[in-house]
Amino acid sequence: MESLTPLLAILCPAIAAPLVLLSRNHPNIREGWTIAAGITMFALVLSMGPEVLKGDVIRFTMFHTMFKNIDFAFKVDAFGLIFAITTSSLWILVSLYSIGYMRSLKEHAQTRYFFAFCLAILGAIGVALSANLLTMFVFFEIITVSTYPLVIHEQTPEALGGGHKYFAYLMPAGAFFLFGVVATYYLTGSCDFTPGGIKALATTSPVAATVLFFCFLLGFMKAAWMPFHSWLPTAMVAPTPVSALLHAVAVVKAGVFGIVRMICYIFGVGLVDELGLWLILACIAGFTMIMGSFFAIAQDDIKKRLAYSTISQLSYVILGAAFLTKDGVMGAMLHIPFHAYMKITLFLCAGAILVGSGKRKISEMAGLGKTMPVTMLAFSIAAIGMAGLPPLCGFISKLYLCFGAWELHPPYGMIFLAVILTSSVLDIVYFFPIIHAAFFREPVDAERTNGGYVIKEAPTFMLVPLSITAAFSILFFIYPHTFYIIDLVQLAIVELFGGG
Amino acid sequence: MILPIDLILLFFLVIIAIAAVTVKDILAAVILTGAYSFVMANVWLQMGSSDVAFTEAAIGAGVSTALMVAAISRTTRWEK
Amino acid sequence: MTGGGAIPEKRMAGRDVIIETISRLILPFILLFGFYVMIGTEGTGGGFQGGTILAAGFILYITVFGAKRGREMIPESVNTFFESFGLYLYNGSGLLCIIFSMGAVQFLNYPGIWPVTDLVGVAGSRAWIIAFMVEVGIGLTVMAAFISQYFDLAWKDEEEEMVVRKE
Amino acid sequence: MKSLSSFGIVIVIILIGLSAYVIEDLPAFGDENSPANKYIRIFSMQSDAMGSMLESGVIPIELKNKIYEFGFNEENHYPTLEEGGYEIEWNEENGGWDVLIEEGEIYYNEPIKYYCIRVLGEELAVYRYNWPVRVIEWTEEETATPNAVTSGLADYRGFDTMGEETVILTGAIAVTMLLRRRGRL
Amino acid sequence: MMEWLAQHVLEKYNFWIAMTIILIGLYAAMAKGNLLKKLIGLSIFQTAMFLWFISLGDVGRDVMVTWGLKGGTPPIIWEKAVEEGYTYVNPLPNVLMLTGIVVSAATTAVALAIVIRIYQKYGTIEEDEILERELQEEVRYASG
Amino acid sequence: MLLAEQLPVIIVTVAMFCGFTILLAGYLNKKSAFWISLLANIVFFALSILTLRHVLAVGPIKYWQGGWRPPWGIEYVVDAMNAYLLVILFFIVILIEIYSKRNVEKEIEARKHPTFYALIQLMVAGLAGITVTGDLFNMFVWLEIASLTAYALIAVAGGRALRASYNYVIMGSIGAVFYIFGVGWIYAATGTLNMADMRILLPVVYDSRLVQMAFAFIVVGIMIKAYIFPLHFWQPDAYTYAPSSVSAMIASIHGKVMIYILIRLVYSVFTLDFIRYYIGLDLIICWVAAAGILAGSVFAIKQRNVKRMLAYSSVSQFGYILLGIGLSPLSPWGLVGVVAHILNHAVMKGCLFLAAGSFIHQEGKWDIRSFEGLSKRMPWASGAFAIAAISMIGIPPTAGFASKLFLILASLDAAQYPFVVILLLSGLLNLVYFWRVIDRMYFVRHEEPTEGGNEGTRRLPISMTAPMMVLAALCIILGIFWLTDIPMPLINQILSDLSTGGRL
Repeated sequence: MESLTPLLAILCPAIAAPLVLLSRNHPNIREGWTIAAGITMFALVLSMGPEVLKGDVIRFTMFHTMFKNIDFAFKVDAFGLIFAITTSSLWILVSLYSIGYMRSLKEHAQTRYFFAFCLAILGAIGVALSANLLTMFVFFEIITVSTYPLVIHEQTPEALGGGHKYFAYLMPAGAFFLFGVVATYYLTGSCDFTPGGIKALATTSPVAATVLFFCFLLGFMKAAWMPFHSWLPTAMVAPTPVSALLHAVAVVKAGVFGIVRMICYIFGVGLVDELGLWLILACIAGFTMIMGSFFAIAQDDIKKRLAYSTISQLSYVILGAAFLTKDGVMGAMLHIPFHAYMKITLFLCAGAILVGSGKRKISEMAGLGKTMPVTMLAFSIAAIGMAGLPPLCGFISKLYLCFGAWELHPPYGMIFLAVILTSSVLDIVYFFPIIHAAFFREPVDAERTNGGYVIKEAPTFMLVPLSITAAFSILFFIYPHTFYIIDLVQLAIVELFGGG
Repeated sequence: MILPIDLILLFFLVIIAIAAVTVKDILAAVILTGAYSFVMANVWLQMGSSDVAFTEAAIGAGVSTALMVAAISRTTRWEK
Repeated sequence: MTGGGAIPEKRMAGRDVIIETISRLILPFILLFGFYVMIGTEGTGGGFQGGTILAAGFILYITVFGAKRGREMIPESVNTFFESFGLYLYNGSGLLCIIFSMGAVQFLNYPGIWPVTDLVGVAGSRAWIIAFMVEVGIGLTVMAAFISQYFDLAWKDEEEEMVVRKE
Repeated sequence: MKSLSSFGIVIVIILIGLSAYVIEDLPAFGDENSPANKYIRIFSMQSDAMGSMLESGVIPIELKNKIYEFGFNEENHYPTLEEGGYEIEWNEENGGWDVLIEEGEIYYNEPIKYYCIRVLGEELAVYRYNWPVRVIEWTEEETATPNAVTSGLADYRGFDTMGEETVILTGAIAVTMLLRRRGRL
Repeated sequence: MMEWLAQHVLEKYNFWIAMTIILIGLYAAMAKGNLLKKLIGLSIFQTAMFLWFISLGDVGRDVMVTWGLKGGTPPIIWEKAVEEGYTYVNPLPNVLMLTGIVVSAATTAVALAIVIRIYQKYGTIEEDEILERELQEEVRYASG
Repeated sequence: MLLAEQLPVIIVTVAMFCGFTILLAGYLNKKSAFWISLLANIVFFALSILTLRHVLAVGPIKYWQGGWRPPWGIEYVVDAMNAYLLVILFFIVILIEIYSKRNVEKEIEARKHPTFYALIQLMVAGLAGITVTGDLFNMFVWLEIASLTAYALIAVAGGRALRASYNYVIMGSIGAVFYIFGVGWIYAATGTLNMADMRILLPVVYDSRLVQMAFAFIVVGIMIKAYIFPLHFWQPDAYTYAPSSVSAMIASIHGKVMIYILIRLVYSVFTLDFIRYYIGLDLIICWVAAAGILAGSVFAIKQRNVKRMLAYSSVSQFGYILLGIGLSPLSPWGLVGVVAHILNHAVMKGCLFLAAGSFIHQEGKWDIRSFEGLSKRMPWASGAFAIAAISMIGIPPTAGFASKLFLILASLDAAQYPFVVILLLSGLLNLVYFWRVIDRMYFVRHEEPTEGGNEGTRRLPISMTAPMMVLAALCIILGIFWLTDIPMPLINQILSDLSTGGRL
C-alpha cells in the first residue's frame, strides 16, 4: 500500500533540524521544535501500527533511482516498525532529558547538540523504515556522521580522540557496507528487503555469498561485536544523553537491526543455514556476550560499565538472529525494543547521578539510594531487567532466546543455552554491586569525596523521562502489546517463517 | 629540394641546436636560436613550404629573438 | 640592436646618427613591404607575415629611438585599439555572415555577406573578404600584439633598476 | 628540479625506442600518395569484372553498399552515391577511376572528388581522397585565391586562424597584465 | 639490417633529424637550470616538431632513386606548373604549422614576461637559487 | 540552418568577442570589465542550456565552419556530452566570477582588472571552444588559448606563483607539443583531422604503429595538461599560489575540460575497441588511475597548506574520472561515473577552493593548523567547506557519494575487484585529510581572542558567500539528483552519442 505517512515521519526530524539551527538564539523555541517534532513523529509512526498489523506493508517510493529495480523507497513492515516505534518514542524522552541535562550542566554549543541529535534520529528512523539496502545505507551514514559532533561534544583532546576512534571504526564499516550494497545489487539485481531473503542470492556461488556476508557483518560494526567493539567504550566521553542515544536508540541498535535485516531479509534464513554461517556468527556473538560481561565487571566508571554491558547485550540480538530458529529470531526482535528501554533507563540514571551528585565512579556511589531515591530505584528496576529477571521485559526476550537455543541441533543448543545463562548471571554480577552500594551501604563523607558538591535529586526534567522508561520496562512485561510490539514481532515471524 | 643542401642544412640545425642549448652565454644562445629559426626557414623553403618559411623567418628569427633579447636586457646574460 | 633590446632613456645621449637616419629611411619601405605581404593573397605571405614585418619595422624604430619616443609614435590607446580591432574585423566577418543571412549560413561562410557577394560573386566575395577583412585583421592584431609585447618586455623602469640593484 | 635531468634522459631513451618502433609504418619522406598527401586506402574487394561496369560509368551496387556500410553515409553527413548524384572519370595519373560526388552545398554544386577506385590484379581497391587534393584543385575556383595555404588558412580552416589570432592577443594581454607599469592598462 | 637502415633511416632522414632536435630541445626544456635556457630548449623543441610535421607534407622526393633532386613546389596554383609537371606540396601541414609557430611565439612572450617578473622578485633566473630562496622562506615561516 | 544550431558557435565566438571588448572597454573604464564579462557569461549560460535542450530533443548538432563539409573544413559537433559540459562550464564560471569581484579587488591591483577579466573571458572562450570542436587541430588552438590564459592568470598573483606558473608554462607547452605531435602521427596515418572522419578511417589503420604512437603521444600530452597522476608535478604549486578565484576556476573547470579531451578522444576517435583489443590499454589506464587516486590522497594528507591539500585532492579525484574511462570498455557504468564525477567534482572542488579562498581573503589563513574557531568567525564559508568536504569523502546524501557508487558498481560490473577496494580506501583517505580540517574549524576547543572589537565589522561580502552557498547546496542536491532517474535521458543520450554500445 502506498502511503505518505513514512515520508512524513521521516520529514519530522528533517524539518526540525534546520528549524533548530535557525532558532539558535531562543533556547525555548529551539527545544520546543525538537519536542514537537518528536511527538509528531511518534504519533505518525504509531498510527501506522494498525495498518501494518493487518498484514499490509506500507510503502512510499520517493523516486526511482538510476539503478534498475532499486527505488529510493520506504517500507513499513512489522520489524521495521518495531525499531521505528522504539526510536521515536525514546526520542521524546531523551530530548526532555537532554533539556534538563544540558541546562543544569550549562553545556556549550547546545544548538549544535540538538541539531546533530535531530539528524541522528533522522538516520535511525530512516534505517528503520528503509525499503532496501541503498536507502538504508544512506541513513546509516547519516547516523555515523551526525553522531560525531555529539561524541566529541566536550571538545577536549580526549573527546576528540574518542571521536576519531569512532570514525576510525565506523567509516571503514560504512565502506564495507557500501561494498555489500553494491555487490548485492551486482549479484542479484535487486537489494530490496524481502522476507525470506533475496531469491537470486541463493543461486550465486557460495564463496561470493560468504564474502558478502562478512562484508555486511563488518559493515554493521555499529553493533559493536567483539573484535571491533572498542569504539563504543571510548565514545563514552560524550555527554550522557548522547551515550544513551548511541547505546540504546540510534547507533548500536541500527547496527543490530541491520544484522537482523541482513540475515532474515537479504540472505534468508535458509541460505545462512546452508552456508553454515550461523555458527560463526553465533560463536562471535556468544564470545562477545561473555567477554563483554567480564570487561564490564572490571570497570569502575559507571558509563564504561554500561557500555560493556551494551556490548554484551547487543550480542543477544545477534545470537538470536544467528540461531535462525523461530523463537531465536523472535527473541532477537523483542530484545531490540526491550533492551532499548532498559538501557536507556540505565544511562539516564547514570546521567542523573552525574548531575545530581557529580559522581562517575561506582566505588563512590555508596548510599546514593537515600539521596536520590527515584533515580536509583529506576536504575535498580532496569538492572534487574537487564539480568533477565521476571517482572521485567528483559525476561521475555531472554526466555525466547533460550527457547531458540533449545531448538538448535543437540550439541549447539546446550552450549548456547549455557552461554546465555552464564551471561545473565554475569549481568547480575556487574549490576548488583551498584544496587548494593546505593541502597545498603553507608554514604562516604560527601564533603571529602566530592569537594563541596551538594548531593540532591536530579532536576524533574531528567527524572520524568527515566521514570517513564523504567515504568515502560515493567509495562512491557505486564502487557507486551504496548505499542503493538509483541504483535508486530509475531507478524514478522509469520512473514519470515510462515505458518502460525 | 636538393638532397645535399637539404642534408647540410639539417646537419647545421642539429649543430646549432646543440650549441644553443649548451652555450653559457644566454645572449649567444638566443642569437643561435634566431639562427636556428633562420636555417629552419631555409629547410622549409627547400621543402616547398614558402609560407611557413616566411613566417618562421619573420616570427621565429625576427620578433621572437627581439623579445628574448629584450628579456635578457632586463635579466641576466650569463648562465651559472 | 645596440644596447640589447631597448635603450634606457639616459643612454639616449650616445645615440648614433647613422643608425637613426638609416632606420628612419628604411622604415617606410619595411611598412610598405609589410602591407604588401599582408594584403597580397596572390603569392606567398599573408596576415601573419605582413603583421610581423610591420611589427618588426616598429620594433626597429622603438629600439633605435628608445621606448619613450616609440610610445609617442604608437600611443597605448592606438596599440590597444588595433589589438582588438584586428580581431573585430576577423570575428566580425564571421558574425556578419550569420547576421546578413539571418542565420541561414554558417559562421565564416563569407558569401553569406550578400552585399559583397552581389558585387563580386561567390568566389570573389571570398577573395575580397579574405584579403580585406581577414588578412588585414590578422595583420593588425599581430602587429599590435607584438609591438605591445615588445614595449612591455623591453621597457626597463628606473625604479626597477633600483630594486634589482638593491637586491 | 634536479631530478628532472635523469627523468629527461629516461624520456629521451623512451622516445628513441618508440621512434625505432614506429618508423616502419611511417610513409617514406616525400611520398606523394601517402594518406597525408593524397588518399587513404579504405578497403579492397574481389574485382569480379566490376572494372567493366566502372568503365561504363556506373559504380557496382556491392561497392556502393560497402562504401555506405563503411560509414560514408548520410548519418555521418557524407554525400552519398545516389543515382545520378555522382560521376566517374578515368584518372590517368592514378591509374584508377575518380568518383566525383555533388555535395549539394549552398554555394557550390560542382562534383568533388571523393573516392578513387583502382584495379590491382584481382582486387579492386577503393581509396578516399584527402584534404590536399580537393583544396589544390578547387582553391582557385572557390575562393579566387591561388595560394592554397592562404585559402586554407583563411577560409577552409578559418576558425583555426581565428583562434590563433586570439592566442596572439592573449599573449599580448598576458604580457601587459604581468609587466606593464605605466599607461592605463 | 642494412636494408632496414636504408629503408627506414636513410629514406626517412627527415624524421630522424627532427627527432634528434626534438630530443635535444626536450632535454633542455626539462633539465636545464636556467629559466631562459629552458625556454630556448622549448622553442627548439617546438620548432623541430614543426619541421617533422612539415616534412610530412612534402612530396616528390624519392631519396633512393632520384637522390631527392625532385621536390614539391609551393602550393600556389600556377598554370605553368602543371605544364612543367610540378607537384604541389601538401598545404595542410603548412596551414597547421603556421598556427603552431604563432602559438609558440605567444607562449614564448608570456614565458618571458614571467621570467622577468621572477628576476624582479628573486634577482636570479637560476632554478636552484630560486628554490633555495623559497626554502629559506619556508624555514623562516616554520620558525615563526 | 536553424538558429538553435548556430548556438554553440555563437557562444564560442561571442565569448571571444567579449574578450576583446573587455580589453577595449577596460581601457576606457576599469569597472566595466567585470560587468561585461559577467553579463556575457550569464547570457552564454542561458544559451548553453538551450543548446542542451536542443541536443536532447533533436540530436547532435553538426556545424560546418564556413560551410565546408567535414573532411574539408572544420566541424563543430555538439552532442549530449559537449552540451552538458558547456552548461557546467558556464554555470561554474558565473558563480566564480560573482565571487571573484570582491576577492580580485583585494588580491590584484586595480590597474590589472581589465586585462584580468579579459583573460578570464578568453579562457572561458577557449574552454568552450575545446568543448564544442570536432576537429583535432582546432582543439589544439583552443587548448592553447585556455592554457596561455591559465599561465598568465596564475602568474598574476606574483611571488611564488611566478615560479609555479613558469613550470606550468614549460610543462604545459611540452604537453601541447606532445598533443600536436600525436595529431601529426594520426594525420600521417589517416590524412584527416576531423574526429568523425577519423573515426571512420581509423579502423582501416588500427594495426598501424602510427596510430599507437599517436595515441601514446596524445594521451601523455593530455595527461600533462590534466595533471593525471605521474605527470601532475606542476599542478600543486600552481594551484597553491594562484589567486583564489583563479585556482577555483582552474581546479573546477580547466581540468575538467582537459580531461574531456581525453574522453572525447578515447570514445569518439580511437574508440573503445581500439583501446581494448588493439593495444589492451584499458586495465593499464585503470591502474594508473588507481595509483593516482591513492598517491594524490597520500600526498594530500601530508600537506599543511589548505590550497595545496585541495590541489593534491584534485589529483586524486582525477584518478576517479580516469578510472571511469578505463572501466568503460567493460561496463557502461564507468562512463556514468565519469559523467557524474565531472559535474560533481566541479561543484565540490569549486566550493572548496572558494571557501579556502575566502579564509585567505578574510583572515589570511592558509595553514590548516591555524583554523581553530573559524566556524565561529566565518560560519557560512566554513559551512560550505564542511559540506563540500563531506561530499568529497562520499557520505551518502551528497554528490561525492553518487560518483563513488557508480564507479564501484562499474568496477564490480567489470569484474575488476581491486578497484573496489581502492575506491573505498580512497574514501577513507579523503576522510583523513578533510576531517582534519573540519575538526580544526569546528571541534577543536579554542579560546576566542578577547579583543573582539573588529570581529563583527568585517564580514565576508555577500557576493563571496552566495556562490559558495549555491555550490554547497548543489553538493547535496546533486547527490540526490544523481540517485534519481531524472538524469537517465541525459546519460542514455551521452552513452549513445559517445557510441559506447548500449544504454543502461
